[in-house]
Amino acid sequence: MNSNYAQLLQQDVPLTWYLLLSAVLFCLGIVGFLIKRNLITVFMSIELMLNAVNLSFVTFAHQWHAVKGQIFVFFVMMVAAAEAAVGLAIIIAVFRARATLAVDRIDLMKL
Amino acid sequence: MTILQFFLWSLLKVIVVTVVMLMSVAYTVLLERKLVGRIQNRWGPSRVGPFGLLQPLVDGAKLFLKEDLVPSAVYRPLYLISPIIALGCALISIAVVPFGSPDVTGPGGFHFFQISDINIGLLFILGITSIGVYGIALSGWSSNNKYSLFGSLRSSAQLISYELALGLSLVGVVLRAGSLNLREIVESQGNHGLVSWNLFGGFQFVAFFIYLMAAYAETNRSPFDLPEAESELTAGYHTEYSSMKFAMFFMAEYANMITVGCVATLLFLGGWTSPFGSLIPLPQNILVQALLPIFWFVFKVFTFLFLYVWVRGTLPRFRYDQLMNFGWCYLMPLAILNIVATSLWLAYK
Amino acid sequence: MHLILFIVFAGFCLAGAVNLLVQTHPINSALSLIVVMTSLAVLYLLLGAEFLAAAQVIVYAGAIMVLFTFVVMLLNAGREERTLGSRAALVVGFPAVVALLAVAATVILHTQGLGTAAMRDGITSTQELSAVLFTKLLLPFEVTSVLILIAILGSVALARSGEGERTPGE
Amino acid sequence: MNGSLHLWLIPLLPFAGFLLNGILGRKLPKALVTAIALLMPLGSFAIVLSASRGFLGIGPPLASVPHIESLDYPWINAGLFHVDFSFVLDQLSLVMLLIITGVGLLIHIYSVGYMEHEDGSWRYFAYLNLFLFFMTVLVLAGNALLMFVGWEGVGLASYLLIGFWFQKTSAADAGKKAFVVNRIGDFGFLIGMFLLLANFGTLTFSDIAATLSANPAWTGGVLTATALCLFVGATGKSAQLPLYVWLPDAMEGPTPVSALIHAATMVTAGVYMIARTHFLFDRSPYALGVVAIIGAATALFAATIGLVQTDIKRVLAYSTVSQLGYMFLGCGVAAYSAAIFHLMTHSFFKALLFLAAGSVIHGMGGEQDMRKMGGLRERMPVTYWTMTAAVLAIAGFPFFSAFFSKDAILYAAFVSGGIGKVLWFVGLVTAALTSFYMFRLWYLTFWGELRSHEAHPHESPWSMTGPLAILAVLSVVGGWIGFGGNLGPFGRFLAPTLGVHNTEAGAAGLEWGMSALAVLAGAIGWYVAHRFYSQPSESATKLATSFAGPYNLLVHKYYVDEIYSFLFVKPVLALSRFFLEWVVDVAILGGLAWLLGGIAMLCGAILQRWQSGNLRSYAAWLALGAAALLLFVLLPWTLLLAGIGIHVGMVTHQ
Repeated sequence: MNSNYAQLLQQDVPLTWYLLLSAVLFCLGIVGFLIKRNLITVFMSIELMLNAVNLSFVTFAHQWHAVKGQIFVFFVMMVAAAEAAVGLAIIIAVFRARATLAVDRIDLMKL
Repeated sequence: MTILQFFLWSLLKVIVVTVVMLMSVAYTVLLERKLVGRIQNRWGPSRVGPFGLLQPLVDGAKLFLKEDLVPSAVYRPLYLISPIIALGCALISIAVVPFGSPDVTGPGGFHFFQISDINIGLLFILGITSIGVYGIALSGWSSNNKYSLFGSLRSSAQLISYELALGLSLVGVVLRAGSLNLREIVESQGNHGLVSWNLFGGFQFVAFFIYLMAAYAETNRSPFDLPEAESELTAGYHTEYSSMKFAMFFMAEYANMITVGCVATLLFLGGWTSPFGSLIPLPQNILVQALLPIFWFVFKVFTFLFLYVWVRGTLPRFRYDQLMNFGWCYLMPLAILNIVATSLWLAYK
Repeated sequence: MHLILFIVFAGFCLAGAVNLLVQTHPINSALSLIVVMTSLAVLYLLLGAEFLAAAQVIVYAGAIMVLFTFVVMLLNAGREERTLGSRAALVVGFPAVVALLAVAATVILHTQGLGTAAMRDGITSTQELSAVLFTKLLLPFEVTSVLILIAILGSVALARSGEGERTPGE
Repeated sequence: MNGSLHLWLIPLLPFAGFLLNGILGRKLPKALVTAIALLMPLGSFAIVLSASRGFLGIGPPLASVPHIESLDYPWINAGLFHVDFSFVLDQLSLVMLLIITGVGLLIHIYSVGYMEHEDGSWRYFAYLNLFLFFMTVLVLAGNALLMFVGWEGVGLASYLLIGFWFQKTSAADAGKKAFVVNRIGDFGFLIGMFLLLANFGTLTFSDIAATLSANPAWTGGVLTATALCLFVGATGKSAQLPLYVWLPDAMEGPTPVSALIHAATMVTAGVYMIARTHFLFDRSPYALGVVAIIGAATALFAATIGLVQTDIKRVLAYSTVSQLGYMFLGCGVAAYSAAIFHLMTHSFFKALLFLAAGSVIHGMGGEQDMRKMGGLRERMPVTYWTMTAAVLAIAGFPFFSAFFSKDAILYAAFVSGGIGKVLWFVGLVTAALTSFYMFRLWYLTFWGELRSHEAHPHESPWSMTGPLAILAVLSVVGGWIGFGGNLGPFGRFLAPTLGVHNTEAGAAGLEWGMSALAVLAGAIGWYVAHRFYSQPSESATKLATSFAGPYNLLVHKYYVDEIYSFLFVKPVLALSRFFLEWVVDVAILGGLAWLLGGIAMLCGAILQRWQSGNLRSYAAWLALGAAALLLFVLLPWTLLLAGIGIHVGMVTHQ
């Protein structure tokens, strides 16, 4: 028992699993975008997608031993921060104008 | 050593450190009460035990035994989870702090006096602190009470604002050390004692000042203790909490103070190294070699805490706009200037 | 060891993501998203990207999500109401998602030559990262700073405009 | 001097003035505007003078004559066709440049006084500088295309200046008329250029000349056609029959403009062009004949109209047309030097006449009708004396400038064979008529009593009288440089460029006889004018009533404008109106609008169902698109992988 326990501890993880994980997370993000009814939550699912992509970036960086991939993630984070700031400001503005956050109610194409 | 041994050792270290941490939290409370008492020309707790030394235990017992009531209108899951977040984050960050000399190692280069020695210790602490915000924010929001909400909003805004200044003030030190690893940062301050500390030798006193201010704000201590400004918000974000949950917030606050003190010690005050450096050579006795650094470390941390209490006893509270103004308009630009100056100096060197 | 950690935190990731979907209260969704992000940070650590792990925690969990929770609190967003929604989302969207997942999974599974990740793998130190970032990619880095500045100004302007609308006096 | 004369500065200085005044003029103070406008022509005049030293033997001699300066990179370089910015300075262009910049400078100075009461004088000066720029380019051009640029440019400048008082409908119309009529001529010029290009493969004058001299047997045919096309252009620009009609109307512009553009410089561009391309005309006697006949006919025709005009400026305009006719007559009999000589003297005295007339108009407060003038000689002495000099000069009074130039042309016409005698006689009659209407103008303006009661004539400021004086001196003595056989020094100077014509090397006695006859003709004209107009008398009107038919014909300028409007203008107008209304408006625009509108509405009807504004449906379509894209990129690989489990390209490249 002890031996295969130790062997379990030594076990490595194929990067395929990481990629699959990121793919699944990404699709979950899309699903969230599709089914969530609250503007903020929709925005959150976008962030989820971004994170999924970041994971795949890091995975490939590990695969090729390249720093570039991680730098990509770094930039994605920066952009995501900026995007979140602006997006949330927009959400606040929309809420002030419409007094609702329901995506389906915000369907006139103006503020 | 096998993974199993590693686990066991780490577990041991964690337990010891946590216990010590909690005890020191308790006794920091006592320290504060007595000091403030002295400052206000009264005795402070002196009944329980000699000089009231048992006071913390009694307080703890009281808080445990109190009835734990949950208001009916709160949003329960978050109401329950937020104190855990707060205390958890406060305690976790101690895990990367080296509080003793790394030269004394166990089998396989195993550090006794640091739970885990990771390359990005400083960033780890910052990250954990930033997570700690949730505890406060959620507690205020979930306990469905306007005072709590105000308190939590205030405090989280305050935390976010001052985290910037805090992080920026540390960059100078990181630049000098060329590493984010706390142990290396300490070692980068040389072994000449006082003169080679970042505070003095490294010309980081501006950074230290900024760090001090930011740290007080980070830990919601006076003069920045607006989240729990009794006069306006009763008790701020933990108004609705009682007994053990309240104690958790309470401990979290003091644990944060200690962590901040540790960071200050490590980054500016030369960590565990003795202020006299190699003037006083260490005796060959292994026990002394192990314990003396710990003594210095604890000494420095408690000096820092003493400063905390002193300030609290002395200074009045800021107004909220003053607080924000100070943080954004003075501390942060100053920190950036410090970074620029330091990097120029290093480039020149 | 690596395997165990991966399984645990990948599980956290998926659980958080699913929870994000099923929860109806935005604050719960936000918290579950935080869970996803922090466990992703751990996965980054497993892949040897320690700086990114820290950055993930500080930037995403520590800053962006705090912003989200703030907005939720500010707008006091309650449970989302059951609007009928759009048929297109269901009729078109879900097949699309399934197709997407299927294609991606097929490609990933049939891709040869992907290595493995283990505990003993080297760690990309912050020095290497910054060396590349501040020499080769200095310009993009600076441009990002400008972008962030613009974002700050933009969000402030948006919030201001909202104020102005509400009280035309000022 | 290391070869370079900085020719490029000559056009560029006025252009700089144009830019400065045209862009900033509205803001700048008036004094500064004037300073800029005056300094630029002064600068280019100075450069021309310094350049001329080399030609006149004083100063360092030139490396080569003609002196060519060209930009080092080509302008157009299409296959065999090659054009570059090359400026050529030889004797001919030097003479022209001296006239243009010198007279132009004088007229600029004059304009300062004349336009000081106008607002928007910055516009005026900007246009004037622009004109100088284009005119110098035209003269300096080393190839036909660059010349054409200047050619069009002066047309533009003249259009702008004629319409300077654009708030006056007549002025605006006159500008348009000038522009349109010039288009016809320019069309001819273009065709001529195409023919040149087709036959010589180049537009550079020197190359064409070289080619022609290389094969002397080449005459007639295509050359005639080319020459005639170019001549059409010349008639357009220099107001010859049948395209002269725009010049009299151009008098709507400010008088200095009429002096500079429509008397001294621009209208002589045609003459210059023919002289520049004379090697072509030499090769086709037929074309030369046409030029000569047109010239003579125009001279007589315009002179007869000039007899009865009452507007002082119109009289001068028709006289300009007829003098230009003289020049073309000269070109037509291959006496190019004589033509250029007359061009020079004419630019002196005609500019003087216009400026003097302008000063009269200025003094009369804008009155242009001679019948309302009279008795101005005490009130405006300087104008009177200068005008007198000019009148004597144009009338061919002995040893005044036109005496030499006009006689040179007449003589050349006489001695040239064929119809030369006829042309000479026509010229003689024209000379008589010329002196008649000039003296008529002179008498009506300056003698007798002032016939208008609201006008209070006064002498003009020195800035106007100064140029008058200078020009008067020039037009009195200017002819002497052409005195002697073969036009004396002037002819010798131009000989390298235009060649000596054996006809001009004739017997001196015959030449003196000619001069005597010309003087006699002028005297007759003066006598008749004296009889009619020296003191108020009914004789002129009696004559008019007795010959009512011819008189009306003349008064109405032979009804040429009416005929043109009936033959060309009205049909063109009607056609274009029809085209605009039915073809363009209804068919094209209407149909197009209908078509596009229909398409747009159709697409909208289809697409609007998509644009529901619902975020989630958008997301759905987005996801679908992404999936499709991914499939499109990866499908072949996935199929292969499904079939045979081989490596995926993108990852196994290592």
